[in-house]
Amino acid sequence: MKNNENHVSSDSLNWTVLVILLILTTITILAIKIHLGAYTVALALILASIKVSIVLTYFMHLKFENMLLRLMVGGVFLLFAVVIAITFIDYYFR
Amino acid sequence: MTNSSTSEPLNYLNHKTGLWSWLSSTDHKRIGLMYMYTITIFFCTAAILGLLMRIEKLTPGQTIMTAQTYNGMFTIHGIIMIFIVVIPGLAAVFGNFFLPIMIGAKDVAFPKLNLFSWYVFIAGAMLGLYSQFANGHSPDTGWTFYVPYSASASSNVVIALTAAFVLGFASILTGLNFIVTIHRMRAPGMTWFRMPLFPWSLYATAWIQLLATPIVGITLLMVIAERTLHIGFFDPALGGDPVLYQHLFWIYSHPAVYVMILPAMGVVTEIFPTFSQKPVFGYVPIVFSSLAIALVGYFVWGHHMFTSGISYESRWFFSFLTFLVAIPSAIKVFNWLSTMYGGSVDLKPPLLFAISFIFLFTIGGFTGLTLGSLATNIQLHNTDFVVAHFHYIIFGGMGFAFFAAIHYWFPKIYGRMYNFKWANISWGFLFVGFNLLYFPLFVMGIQGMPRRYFDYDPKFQTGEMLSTIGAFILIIGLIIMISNLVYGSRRGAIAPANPWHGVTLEWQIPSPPPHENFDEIPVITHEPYRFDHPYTK
Amino acid sequence: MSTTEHSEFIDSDTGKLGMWLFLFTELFLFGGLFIVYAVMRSKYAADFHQAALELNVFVGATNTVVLLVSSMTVAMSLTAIQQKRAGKAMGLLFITLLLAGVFMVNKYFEWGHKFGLHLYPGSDVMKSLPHGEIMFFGLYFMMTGLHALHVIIGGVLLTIVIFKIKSGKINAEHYLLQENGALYWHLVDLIWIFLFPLLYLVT
Amino acid sequence: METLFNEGSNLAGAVDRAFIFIFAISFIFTIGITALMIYILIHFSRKRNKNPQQFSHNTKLEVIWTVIPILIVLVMFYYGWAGFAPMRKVPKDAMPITVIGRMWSWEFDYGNGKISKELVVPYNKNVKLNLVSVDVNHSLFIPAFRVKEDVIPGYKNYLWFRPIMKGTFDIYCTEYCGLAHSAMLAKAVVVDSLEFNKWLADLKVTGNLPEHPGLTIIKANACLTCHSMDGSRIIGPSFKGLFGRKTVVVTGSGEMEIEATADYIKKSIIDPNADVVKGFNKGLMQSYKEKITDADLDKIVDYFKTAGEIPIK
Ligand code: HEA
Ligand code: HEA
Ligand code: HEC
Ligand code: CUA
Ligand SMILES: [Cu+2]
Repeated sequence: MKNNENHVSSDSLNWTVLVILLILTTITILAIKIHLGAYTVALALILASIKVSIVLTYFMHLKFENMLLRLMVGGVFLLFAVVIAITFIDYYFR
Repeated sequence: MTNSSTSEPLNYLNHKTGLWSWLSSTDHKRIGLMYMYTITIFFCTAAILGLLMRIEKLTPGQTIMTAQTYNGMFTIHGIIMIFIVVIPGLAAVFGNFFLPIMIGAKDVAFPKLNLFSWYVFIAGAMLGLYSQFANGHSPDTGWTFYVPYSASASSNVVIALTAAFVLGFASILTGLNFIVTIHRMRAPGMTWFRMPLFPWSLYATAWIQLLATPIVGITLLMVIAERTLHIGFFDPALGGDPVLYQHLFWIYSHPAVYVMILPAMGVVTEIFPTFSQKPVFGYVPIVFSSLAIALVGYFVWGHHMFTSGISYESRWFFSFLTFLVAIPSAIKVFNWLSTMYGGSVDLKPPLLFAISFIFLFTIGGFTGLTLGSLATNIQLHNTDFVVAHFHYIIFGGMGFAFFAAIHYWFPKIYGRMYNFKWANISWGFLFVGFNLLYFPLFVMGIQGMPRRYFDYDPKFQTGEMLSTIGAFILIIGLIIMISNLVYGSRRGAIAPANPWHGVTLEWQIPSPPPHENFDEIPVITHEPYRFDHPYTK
Repeated sequence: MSTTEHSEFIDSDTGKLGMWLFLFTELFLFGGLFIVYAVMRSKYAADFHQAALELNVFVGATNTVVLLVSSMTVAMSLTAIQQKRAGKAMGLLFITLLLAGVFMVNKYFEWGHKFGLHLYPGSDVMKSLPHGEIMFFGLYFMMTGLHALHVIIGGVLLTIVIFKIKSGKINAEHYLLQENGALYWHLVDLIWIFLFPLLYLVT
Repeated sequence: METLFNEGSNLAGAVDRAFIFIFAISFIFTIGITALMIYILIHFSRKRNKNPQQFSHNTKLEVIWTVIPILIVLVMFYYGWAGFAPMRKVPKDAMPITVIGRMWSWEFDYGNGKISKELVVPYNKNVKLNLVSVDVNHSLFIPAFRVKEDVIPGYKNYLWFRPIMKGTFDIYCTEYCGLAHSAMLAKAVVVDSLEFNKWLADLKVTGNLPEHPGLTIIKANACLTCHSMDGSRIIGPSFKGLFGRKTVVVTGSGEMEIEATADYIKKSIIDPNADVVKGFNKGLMQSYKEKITDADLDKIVDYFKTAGEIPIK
C-alpha cells in the first residue's frame, strides 16, 4: 500500500486559479459577441474545455494524484468524445 | 483453524444466524448468496412466463392468452431476464462471493455500499414486479422501450422505466465497488498479472457497468420526462427524434450484453485449468481480449439499428466494428480448447456445463456474426432469428456458465457436495431441451417469422411446436438441477476444502470459508494456474 | 455491524478512487443529455440560436461566477483543514453554501420568469414554437433542472461536512469525506462550465 | 404461392450469397470445435492421461488463430456489404409508391388518390417505396424480396427492389407497434406490366370521393383498426348502429346502462377509460384529447348521427 502524503495547495494558488477562470469566462462571453458564425460554438467549447481542465488539475488536485487516476480521467473524456463522434457518423451523413 | 468447542467449525454461514443477521450483513459472501436466492426466484418467475409464451405459440391464433397478455408477457420476461437476472447475474452472485477471496482480501472495498446496492436492487426488482400488477395493464413495449410507442402506450410504462433506472443504479454501485476492490485490495505479491482471470473479467465488466449504465439511466429519465412533462425529445410531433432514442438506448444496451458474457467467460476460464490440471493457455491474451471486448464493445451499438434509417456510412462502420469484436471472443475460445489439450481432463459436472457453454456460445456467436453482416441483417432483423441468437448466447452462454459456476463453487459455498449422477442427468435434459427450444427459431427466422408476434402464419407451426416441446424438456432439467442443488446444500456429503484440486486462493481456505476469509492474508509468489508451483508462500 | 470490523476504516486513496469513479458516472449521465443536445443543435441550428436569445446572459454569467468562486472556497477550505484550521474551513464551506443559495435563487427567478411567459414543457405557448425552439427549451429545463438537483445534493453533502468538522470527526488527519464532498462540488461546477456556453451563449 | 426460400427480387441473390458464406464458415468452425472438444475429452481423459503437460504458450499458434479469424470476418464483412450496398442505390427510373403504416394496417398510395390495401407491383420493374408512419414505429418486411426498413414517424425512410418472380408474397410489420402488431400484415402481388396497368386504372380513387368529413377524421385516426363498421367485434365495440344504442358500461361506481348520446360519444373519445363498455378492456383505447379538436369531435358525432349504417368499402 502506498503511503498517502496528500498535497496541500496554498490559498494563493487557489486565488490565481480563480482569476484565470474568471478571465477565461470573460473571454468566452466577449468572443460570442464578435460573430464568428459556425466557429463560435467551437471556440466556446474549446474555452470551456480549457476551464474544465484547469478545474480538474488544480481544484480537483489531479496534478498531485497518481498517474493511473489521471489516465482514467483522460480516458473517460476520450471515450465520451468517441461516442459522440460515432453518433455523428450517422447524423452528419444524413 | 477455529475453536474446537463446537462440533462444526465456525464459518460465514453459522457464526451468526437469523434472518436479520443476513439482511444486515455486510459480508460479501452473504450478500452474494442473497443475490443468488433473489435472482433465482426472479429467474424462475420469468422462465415460467417464457414457458407460458411458448404454450401460447403452440398453435396459431389465440391458444391460452390474449394478444394483450402476450405482449405484456414478453416485455416483463425480457425486463426481468435482462435487468434483474443476467446483468447482475454472475457478477453480483459469484463476483461478490469470490472476487475478494480470489484476490486475497477480507471483503470488498466498500462493504456497506455493497449491502446498499442489494437493497437498491431489490427495490428496483419490486418496482418491476409492481409495474405488472399496478392499476391499468402491464407494460407492453418490449424490454427496449422504443419511442414513440413507449411514450404513449397507456400502460404502466413509467413504473417499468423507473424500475430499470433503479436497477441500473444498483449495477453501477456494484461495478464501482469491484473496480476499487481490485485496485486497492489485492493481497501482497498479487500484481495485476498474477491475478486470476475471473477477477480480470469482472474488472473489464465493471468498467462497462460504470460507464455505460448512466447513459441508459438518463435516456429512461428522458422518456419519463416525455410522458409526464411532455418535453418531447423523442416525439416527432414536437420535433423530437425517435431514432436518437435508439442510439442512446443501444449505447448502453450493447455494452450491457458484454456485461452479461464477460463474467461468464471468466468463470469457464477458471474451470478449464482446474479440471485439466494444466495452466491456462495464453493468460495475457485472455486478459487483453477481455479488455478489448469491453472497449470495442462500446462502439458497435448501431448494429441493432441497421434498418432504422441511419446513414449508409454509419451502417457499414458499425458492421465493420461488429466483426472486429468477434476476434477477442475467438481468441478466448481457442485458448480454452488449448488449455484442455494435453491436460488430464476430468469430466465432472462443472466441466460438462463449461464445454456446453463453448458449444452454445459458438453457435450464438456465429449467428451474431450473421446478424452483424449488413445484407443478412436486413433479412433477419427483428425476426425469430434474433430471438434464437440471444437466447443461445445469453441462456446458452451466460446461463450455462452460471450453472457451471454453481456446480464448480458449490462445495466451497456450502461445504457440501451435490449428487454427480443427478447433475449429469439434469445436464442432459437442459442441453437437449435447450437446443430443441431455440434451434427451430433460427430456421423460422430465416424464413421471415417476425419476433414479438402473438399470432403467426400456420406454415410456421411445426417449428413453433418443436420449440414448445423443447421448453418442456428444458423445464424438467431445470427442476432436477435445482432440486439436486437444494438437496445437496442441506444433506449432501461433506465436501473437502479443495475437491477439484484447484490452485487459486478460494481453494486454499476451508469450506465453507470462515467469516473473514483468511486467518492470515496470503502472500502471492507466482502467477496463477501453475500446478507445479505453489501459488502462495 | 460486527461483520465489518476489519474494514470500518476506509483509507483515503480507496475512498477517493471510489468518488472519482462515481463522478465518471455523473459525467456520463449528463453526457447522455449532451449527446441529445449535440444532435438537436446540428438539426436546428437556427432555432437554437433564436431560442437562446430568450435566456439572460447576465444571469447565466452571474451564476457562472458564483459557482467558480464557490469552487475556490471549497478548495481553500480543504487546504484549511489540512493546515488544522477547522474554523477557517467551516467558514469557507459556509460561504460556499451561501453561494449555492445565491445560485439557486437566481435559478428560481430565471425559471419563474420562463413560467411567467408560459414557456414550460407542455404549455400551449411552447407547443406553438418552432420545433427547434421546443427542443432547446426542453433541453434547457432538463439540463439545468438536473444540474440544480446536483447543486442541492452537493449543498447537503457540504452541510454534513460542516457538522462533522464541528464535531471533530473531520480533522487534519481524516478528511476523506470533505475531500469527496469537494470533488463532488467541483463536478457541479464543471458541468456548469459546459452548460453555460451551450445554453446561454449559442446566440 | 410461396415456397420457403424464394429469391423474389433482384436483391435476393447477393443477400443469399452472404448467408451461404457465413453459414458455411459457421458450420465448419462449430463442427470443428465440437469435434476437437470430444477428441480432447476422450484422448486426454484423466483415465488415459494421468500426467498433464504444463505448457501455456505457443506464439506461432496464437498468431495463426488471431490472423485467420480476422481474415475470415473481413470476407464476411465484404459479402454483407456487397449485398447491402445496392439496396441504398435507388435507380432513377424506379416507380415511387408511398407506404403508409399505422396501427395496425398498411396502405399503399400510388398517387392521385389511388390507395390500395395490397402492394401490387409490375414484374421486373424497379419500384421505390417511400415509408411514412402516422403514429409509432413500424417496419416493412417482405421476406421473399429480402427487404426491410423501419417506418418511423418524422423520417423519410425508403427502400427499393425489382421483383423478379411473379406471385403473391407476405408483408409483415417487424417493429413492435402495440396490440395488433402481429396482425399488421399485407400482401405483395407481382404481376405483368400490362396487368398492373389495368389494375391501377381500375383502382378506385378513394382520396377524392366525397366522403363524410367525420368519416375522414375517423379514418385518419385509425379508429377502424379497433372498431368495425360492420358489426363485428375487433378490439373495441363496433361502430355499426352506435348512435342511440343502449349499452352497459362499467364506471367508477359500478355498472349502468346508458344511451349513446352525442355527449357520451364525445366523452368516450376524450376520456375512454371513464365509462368502459362492459366486456371490453379498459386502457386499450387511448384518449384522443390532444389529437382531435372539438370541431372535429362534432363532425364525428355528426357522422355517427347521420350515417349510422353507411357502409364503407
Ligand atoms: C450475452 C449477450 C450477447 C452477446 C455476448 C452477444 C454477442 C454478439 N452479438 Fe448479440 N444480441 C444480444 C445479446 C448478445 N449478443 C441480444 C440480447 C440481442 C437482441 C436485443 C434485442 O433486440 O432485443 C442481440 C442482438 C444482436 C444484433 C442485432 C440483431 C437485430 O436486431 O437486427 C447483432 C447484429 O450485429 C448482434 C451481433 C452480435 C455479435 C457479432 C456478437 C459477438 O460478440 C459474438 C462473438 C462470438 C463468436 C464469433 C463465437 C466464438 C468464436 C469462435 C468459435 C472462433 C471462430 C470465429 C471466427 C472464425 C470469426 N447481436
Ligand atoms: C436470461 C435471459 C433469458 C432467458 C434465460 C430466457 C429464457 C426463456 N425464454 Fe426468453 N427472452 C429474453 C431473455 C431470456 N429468455 C429476452 C431479453 C427476450 C426479448 C423480450 C422482448 O422482445 O422485449 C426474450 C423473448 C422470448 C421470446 C420471444 C417473444 C416474442 O418475440 O414473441 C420467447 C418465445 O418463445 C421466449 C421464451 C423463453 C423460454 C421458453 C425460456 C426458457 O428457456 C425458460 C426455461 C425455464 C423454464 C421453462 C422454467 C424454469 C422454472 C423452474 C425451474 C421453476 C420450477 C417451478 C415450478 C415447478 C412451479 N423468450
Ligand atoms: C386501441 C384500439 C382502439 C382505437 C384505436 C380506438 N378505440 Fe374506441 N374503443 C376501444 C375499446 C377497447 C373500447 C371499449 C372500452 C371503452 O369504452 O373504453 C372503445 C370504445 C369506444 C366508444 C364507445 C363505444 C360504445 O359502444 O359505447 C367510442 C364512441 C369510441 N371508442 C370511439 C373511437 C374513436 C372515434 C376512435 C378514433 C378516433 C377510437 N375509438 C379509436 C378501442 C379503440
Ligand atoms: Cu406495425 Cu408492428
Ligand atoms: Cu449488440
